[in-house]
Amino acid sequence: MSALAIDIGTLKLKNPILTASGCFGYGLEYDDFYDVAELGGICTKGLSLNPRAGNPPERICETPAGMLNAIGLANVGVEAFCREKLPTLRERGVTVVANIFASSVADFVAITERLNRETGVAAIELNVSCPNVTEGGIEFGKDARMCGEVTRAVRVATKLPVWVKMSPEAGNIVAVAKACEEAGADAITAINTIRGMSIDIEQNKLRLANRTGGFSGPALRPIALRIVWEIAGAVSIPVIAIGGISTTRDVIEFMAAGASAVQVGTANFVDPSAAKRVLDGLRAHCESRGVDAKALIGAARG
Amino acid sequence: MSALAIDIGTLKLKNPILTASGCFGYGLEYDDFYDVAELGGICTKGLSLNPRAGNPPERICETPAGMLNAIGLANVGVEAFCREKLPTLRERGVTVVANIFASSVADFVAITERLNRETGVAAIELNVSCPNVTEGGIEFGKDARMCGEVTRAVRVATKLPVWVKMSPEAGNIVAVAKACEEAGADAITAINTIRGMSIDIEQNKLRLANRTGGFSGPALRPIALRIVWEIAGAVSIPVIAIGGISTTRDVIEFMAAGASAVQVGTANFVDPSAAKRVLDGLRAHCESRGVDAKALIGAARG
Amino acid sequence: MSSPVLPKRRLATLPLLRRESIGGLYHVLTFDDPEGSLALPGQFTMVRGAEWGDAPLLPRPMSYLTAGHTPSILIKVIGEGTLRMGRAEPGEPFALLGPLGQPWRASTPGRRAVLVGGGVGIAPLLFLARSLAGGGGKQPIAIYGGRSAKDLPLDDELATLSELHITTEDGSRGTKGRVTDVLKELLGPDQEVFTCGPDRMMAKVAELCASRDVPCEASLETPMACGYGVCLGCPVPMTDGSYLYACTQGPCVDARRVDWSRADHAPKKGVTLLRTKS
Amino acid sequence: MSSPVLPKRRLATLPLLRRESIGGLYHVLTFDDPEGSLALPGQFTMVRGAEWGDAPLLPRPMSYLTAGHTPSILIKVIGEGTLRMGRAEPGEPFALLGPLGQPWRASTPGRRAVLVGGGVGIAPLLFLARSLAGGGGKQPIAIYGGRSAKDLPLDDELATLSELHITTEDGSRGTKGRVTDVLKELLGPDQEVFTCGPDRMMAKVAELCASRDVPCEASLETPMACGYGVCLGCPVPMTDGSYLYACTQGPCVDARRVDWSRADHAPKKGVTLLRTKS
Ligand SMILES: Cc1cc2nc3c(=O)[nH]c(=O)nc-3n(C[C@H](O)[C@H](O)[C@H](O)COP(=O)(O)OP(=O)(O)OC[C@H]3O[C@@H](n4cnc5c(N)ncnc54)[C@H](O)[C@@H]3O)c2cc1C
Ligand SMILES: Cc1cc2nc3c(=O)[nH]c(=O)nc-3n(C[C@H](O)[C@H](O)[C@H](O)COP(=O)(O)OP(=O)(O)OC[C@H]3O[C@@H](n4cnc5c(N)ncnc54)[C@H](O)[C@@H]3O)c2cc1C
Ligand SMILES: Cc1cc2nc3c(=O)[nH]c(=O)nc-3n(C[C@H](O)[C@H](O)[C@H](O)COP(=O)(O)O)c2cc1C
Ligand SMILES: Cc1cc2nc3c(=O)[nH]c(=O)nc-3n(C[C@H](O)[C@H](O)[C@H](O)COP(=O)(O)O)c2cc1C
Ligand code: FES
Ligand code: FES
Repeated sequence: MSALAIDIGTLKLKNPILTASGCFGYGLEYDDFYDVAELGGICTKGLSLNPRAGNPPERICETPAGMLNAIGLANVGVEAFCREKLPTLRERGVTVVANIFASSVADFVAITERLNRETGVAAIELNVSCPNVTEGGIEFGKDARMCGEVTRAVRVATKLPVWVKMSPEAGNIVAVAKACEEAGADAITAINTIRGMSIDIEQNKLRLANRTGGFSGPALRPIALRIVWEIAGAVSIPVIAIGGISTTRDVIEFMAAGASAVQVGTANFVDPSAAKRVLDGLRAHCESRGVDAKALIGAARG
Repeated sequence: MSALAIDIGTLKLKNPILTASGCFGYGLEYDDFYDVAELGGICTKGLSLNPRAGNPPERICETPAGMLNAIGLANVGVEAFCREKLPTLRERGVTVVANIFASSVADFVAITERLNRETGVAAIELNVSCPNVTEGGIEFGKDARMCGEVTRAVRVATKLPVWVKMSPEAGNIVAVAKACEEAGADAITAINTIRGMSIDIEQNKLRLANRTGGFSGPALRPIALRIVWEIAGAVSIPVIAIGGISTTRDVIEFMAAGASAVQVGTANFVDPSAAKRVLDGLRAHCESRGVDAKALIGAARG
Repeated sequence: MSSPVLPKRRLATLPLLRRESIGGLYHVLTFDDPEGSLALPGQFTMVRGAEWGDAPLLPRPMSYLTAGHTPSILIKVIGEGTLRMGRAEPGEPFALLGPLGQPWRASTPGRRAVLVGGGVGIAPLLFLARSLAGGGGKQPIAIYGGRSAKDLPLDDELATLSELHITTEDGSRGTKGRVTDVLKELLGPDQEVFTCGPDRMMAKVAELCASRDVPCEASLETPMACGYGVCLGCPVPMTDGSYLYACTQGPCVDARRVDWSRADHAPKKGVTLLRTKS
Repeated sequence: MSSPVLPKRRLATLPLLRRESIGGLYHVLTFDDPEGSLALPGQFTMVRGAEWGDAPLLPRPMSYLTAGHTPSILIKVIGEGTLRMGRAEPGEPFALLGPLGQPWRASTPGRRAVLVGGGVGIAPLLFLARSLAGGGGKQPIAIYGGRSAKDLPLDDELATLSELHITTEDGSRGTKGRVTDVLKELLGPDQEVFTCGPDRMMAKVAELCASRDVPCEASLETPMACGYGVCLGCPVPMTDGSYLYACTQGPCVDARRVDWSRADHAPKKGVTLLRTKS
């Protein structure tokens, strides 16, 4: 009977399988499929200070082994989340990571302070890397100094663990990750999407109303793996991997590269039980090898 | 009868279909398949001042809808190219774009001067964005100042058109492209590969001896299209698109985004006649719409 | 979001029982579902070949044509995914996620149902017609339109279930013109309309119904990634300025709520290279 | 690179004529090629399902088992591509690029051929054995090894074409042990060896032949992207420090030229999750 528990700093996760922000709603849409409390955790849709309607359609389109999205961070806002979603999640014993987004340091802090008033939030994930909003988002994520600043401000504003989510579009991602570590981040999550585009040649128009959209899915995996490898070699805090993870093999691959845990994103669209499926697969793998999940971390780093 | 000819600055191409460097050898491996002189042009494997053996195996591996390569710029060197490959290409009337690589400005110039002594070179493409070599390569490509410097040095060293090939890993690609334009580049080619990684979980080892490899193929297309769109909107010199192009639809899509021509890369591995196939498809498309190829450029930019 | 009365959703891997090629680009795919699907008319399923691998990646939303132990869908081949479906052989496993979304609302006693459809939009309307026939109420009127005679899949079955009026733009069958030309004549105050088809068609139908104050329910079509409410990729603008998420709050909605202006920039299906390798 | 005498290469889309499942993970795929393949023993083809779409992307290198109007390959299912091949039904179109690479060099008059193979490495050796039989020379010796009795695909046909010696590591058939244990005993000065199989096996065979000064030809296996010499993805280190490109300068090479040290870090095939979705 292998142990699957993983420590992310002071936070103990049941297992290394989480779901990625924006790919799992608020974790309340899965009653017909499985009990999400079984997962290591879920990351909420990105929460902003005020509700956001999001971008006009089309918001998504498919690409080879991947997809583009420009949701524009449509969300109910942190207040409604705390009132309407969190209580149920808390009851059910779901490990909730609040993914938050703002276009100013002050707003990042304001959202954090609202979350401080609640129990049942296990960690805060800073989305400083959303490619689909004009201000804030990716611009923060590309700049080590700004990322450090946001991280530090949130760090001092809360006792909760703070995770910072990296943008793959930063010219020097390792520098950004290190700046966040120095600023007190408890973990680095990588990666967010890379901006892509698609054109409908029948109509000679861009497929997405937002023009560009974030590229995700299996196609993104080799890039994400390289970045996770680079960051895990450069920081001493845990790295949580995201990017095209859809099978048990992928989980093992990212952990071998140095990830302490993973997040399942786009794969949830293909199979609502994707995270549960890879969790079961990981358990079976660990049992068959007679190892604990911890032992998989960095296995390929030699 | 639609006209397919395209002007890249002073250079007139038969048509907008070229083949990408490193994905077409030296253009002499296709006798069994078709006459490469039909193409708008071919870009040679990256040429260095001296021959290079390249990286040890494994050099390649497959990823979802794409692949990774770490060839390490194995090539015969500019001297052998001019002696053994170029004469045949010249005879056959092939439009040859010499893709060159060096780790110093001086060497870029030295290769250029060697090429100046030959006839039958239509243009020089500067690979300042190879992800698979330790010095030079991608570091040049990420830095606008260095790219401008290399471009200017080669620009003054030759009468041949100079194309500069962009790295998608630059934090600010548009700035790099503009710097190259200011430095006298005749065209921008985009994009080169993005570094990726893959791990063999049975053996817990990296699949590529070079650890990382350049990510290419259809999976890369949406990222390449976004970058081509951004660059085409920012510079006034022609942009030549590369990235996952494997069907006629893809050619039309990149041209609609603002590309004046395209290069077919990884698709050649799946079908040696890929470039000829999309050329025939493009011709048929233009005829059926009764338009010249030129008319497709920027069609989606409104 | 989805009201509690709706049947439980599940992802089932089901073998293809048969594929009937019914002319042109149309096929009916029937699956073998021992457990049985409880889908209601107007609901849809996200369909994906279990052996497709990494591409095409996303499942394709398809309205149920029938439910039960042999659930079926009507497909039109327009791209990579439907091409594979239109090529599938019996025994090939498919993953079906469903039933999804809001079904057609119950018909109002005393009102005669008028089904207005175009192309594959006929699938959810046929399902509805069958259940209305079961209900024993007055036989519905159906107005079914296409560009030409070969764009009217399953018209024969529809004829057995309704008072069927056919329109074609080229006049190769039925009335020359559009469904709305016929609807204009037939539409009465004691009726209610259910429509599914191209946006432009539904927009005109909705407008006509609104002008005559006749209830109209429309089934929306928009790209979807997840189909069950988590990606937020399927918003449809409403007249009140809000977005309705077609997969969970739709696809069937009161047509009066929909901001049909979006129909203006809907795909003008014209000369198209099939969205696949060439 | 590839010498002028080699047959013209072509990319042909050929329907699968039949797939014979021959036990375990092994299948023989036979294609219908009206034009006919002129492949020589030891040459290979890059094989890809014409309907695979964007993934898996690259064609898979496979040795010809037979050529002519019904070219065939022997496959072992190990990942996504071979899984699809092992599942293909007659009629499914495949793109075959070939014939590619350097064939086995002609056998030397006066020397008896010894074919040493393991697993699917038997395919090019069977093709060779058949052509030797046609040549009318002395019947070749064949030493064929596998982990167990079920790892010896097509041993029956090989038996009809050679003096066959079988070895299995678990002793479930033939001599318990490795092919080299038998080769040690049989290898004589007037022989020449042709070998294809796991790197570690070929390395030992090459070493033994070198020590007895017997000519040895090996067929190399390495990942390939293009298969025809343009990607430079298939280098194999030579003893002189250079790289040999397996697709055009190989796969068949003089074993003495190969730096077999690479065999040490060759995949130890052990407990494996099949390289596909799970
Ligand atoms: C609720 C609902 C019910 C539907 N019912 C049917 C039906 O019964 N029969 C039928 O033939 N079609 C139906 N459609 C449309 C069907 O989903 C598309 O035709 C199909 O997804 C096209 O896939 P493709 O791979 O062939 O095309 P591609 O163009 O290759 O698909 C690329 C991407 O765009 C999406 N897409 C392309 N066209 C459409 C479209 N018109 N609507 C939604 N997504 C699209 C695909 O799902 C995929 O994600 C329905 C759509 C919705 C939203
Ligand atoms: C010259 C030559 C001849 C061959 N002849 C045969 C044969 O007759 N029968 C047979 O069953 N196999 C043969 N192989 C091996 C065969 O090419 C691989 O087993 C096959 O490519 C695996 O593909 P996959 O998608 O199932 O595995 P995956 O692991 O999913 O493939 C992923 C990628 O790795 C490559 N790859 C994986 N394993 C190998 C390997 N062992 N060798 C080369 N590339 C690999 C694939 O081509 C693909 O690009 C030959 C290889 C070479 C180089
Ligand atoms: C539809 C969609 C919505 C997303 N929304 C968010 C978000 O609100 N906040 C965030 O940090 N990341 C968001 N992401 C990014 C994912 O969390 C993840 O980083 C990315 O998709 C890569 O992982 P994947 O390939 O497994 O999907 C979103 C991704 C998708 C596809
Ligand atoms: C095997 C391989 C070798 C390559 N070698 C070179 C090279 O020598 N010089 C260069 O500028 N680009 C090189 N490239 C990059 C391609 O020219 C092209 O920019 C990239 O592959 C993206 O296009 P694609 O997706 O169509 O392959 C190479 C790509 C591959 C796959
Ligand atoms: S399709 Fe994902 S929310 Fe509607
Ligand atoms: S496989 Fe491309 S050069 Fe050998």
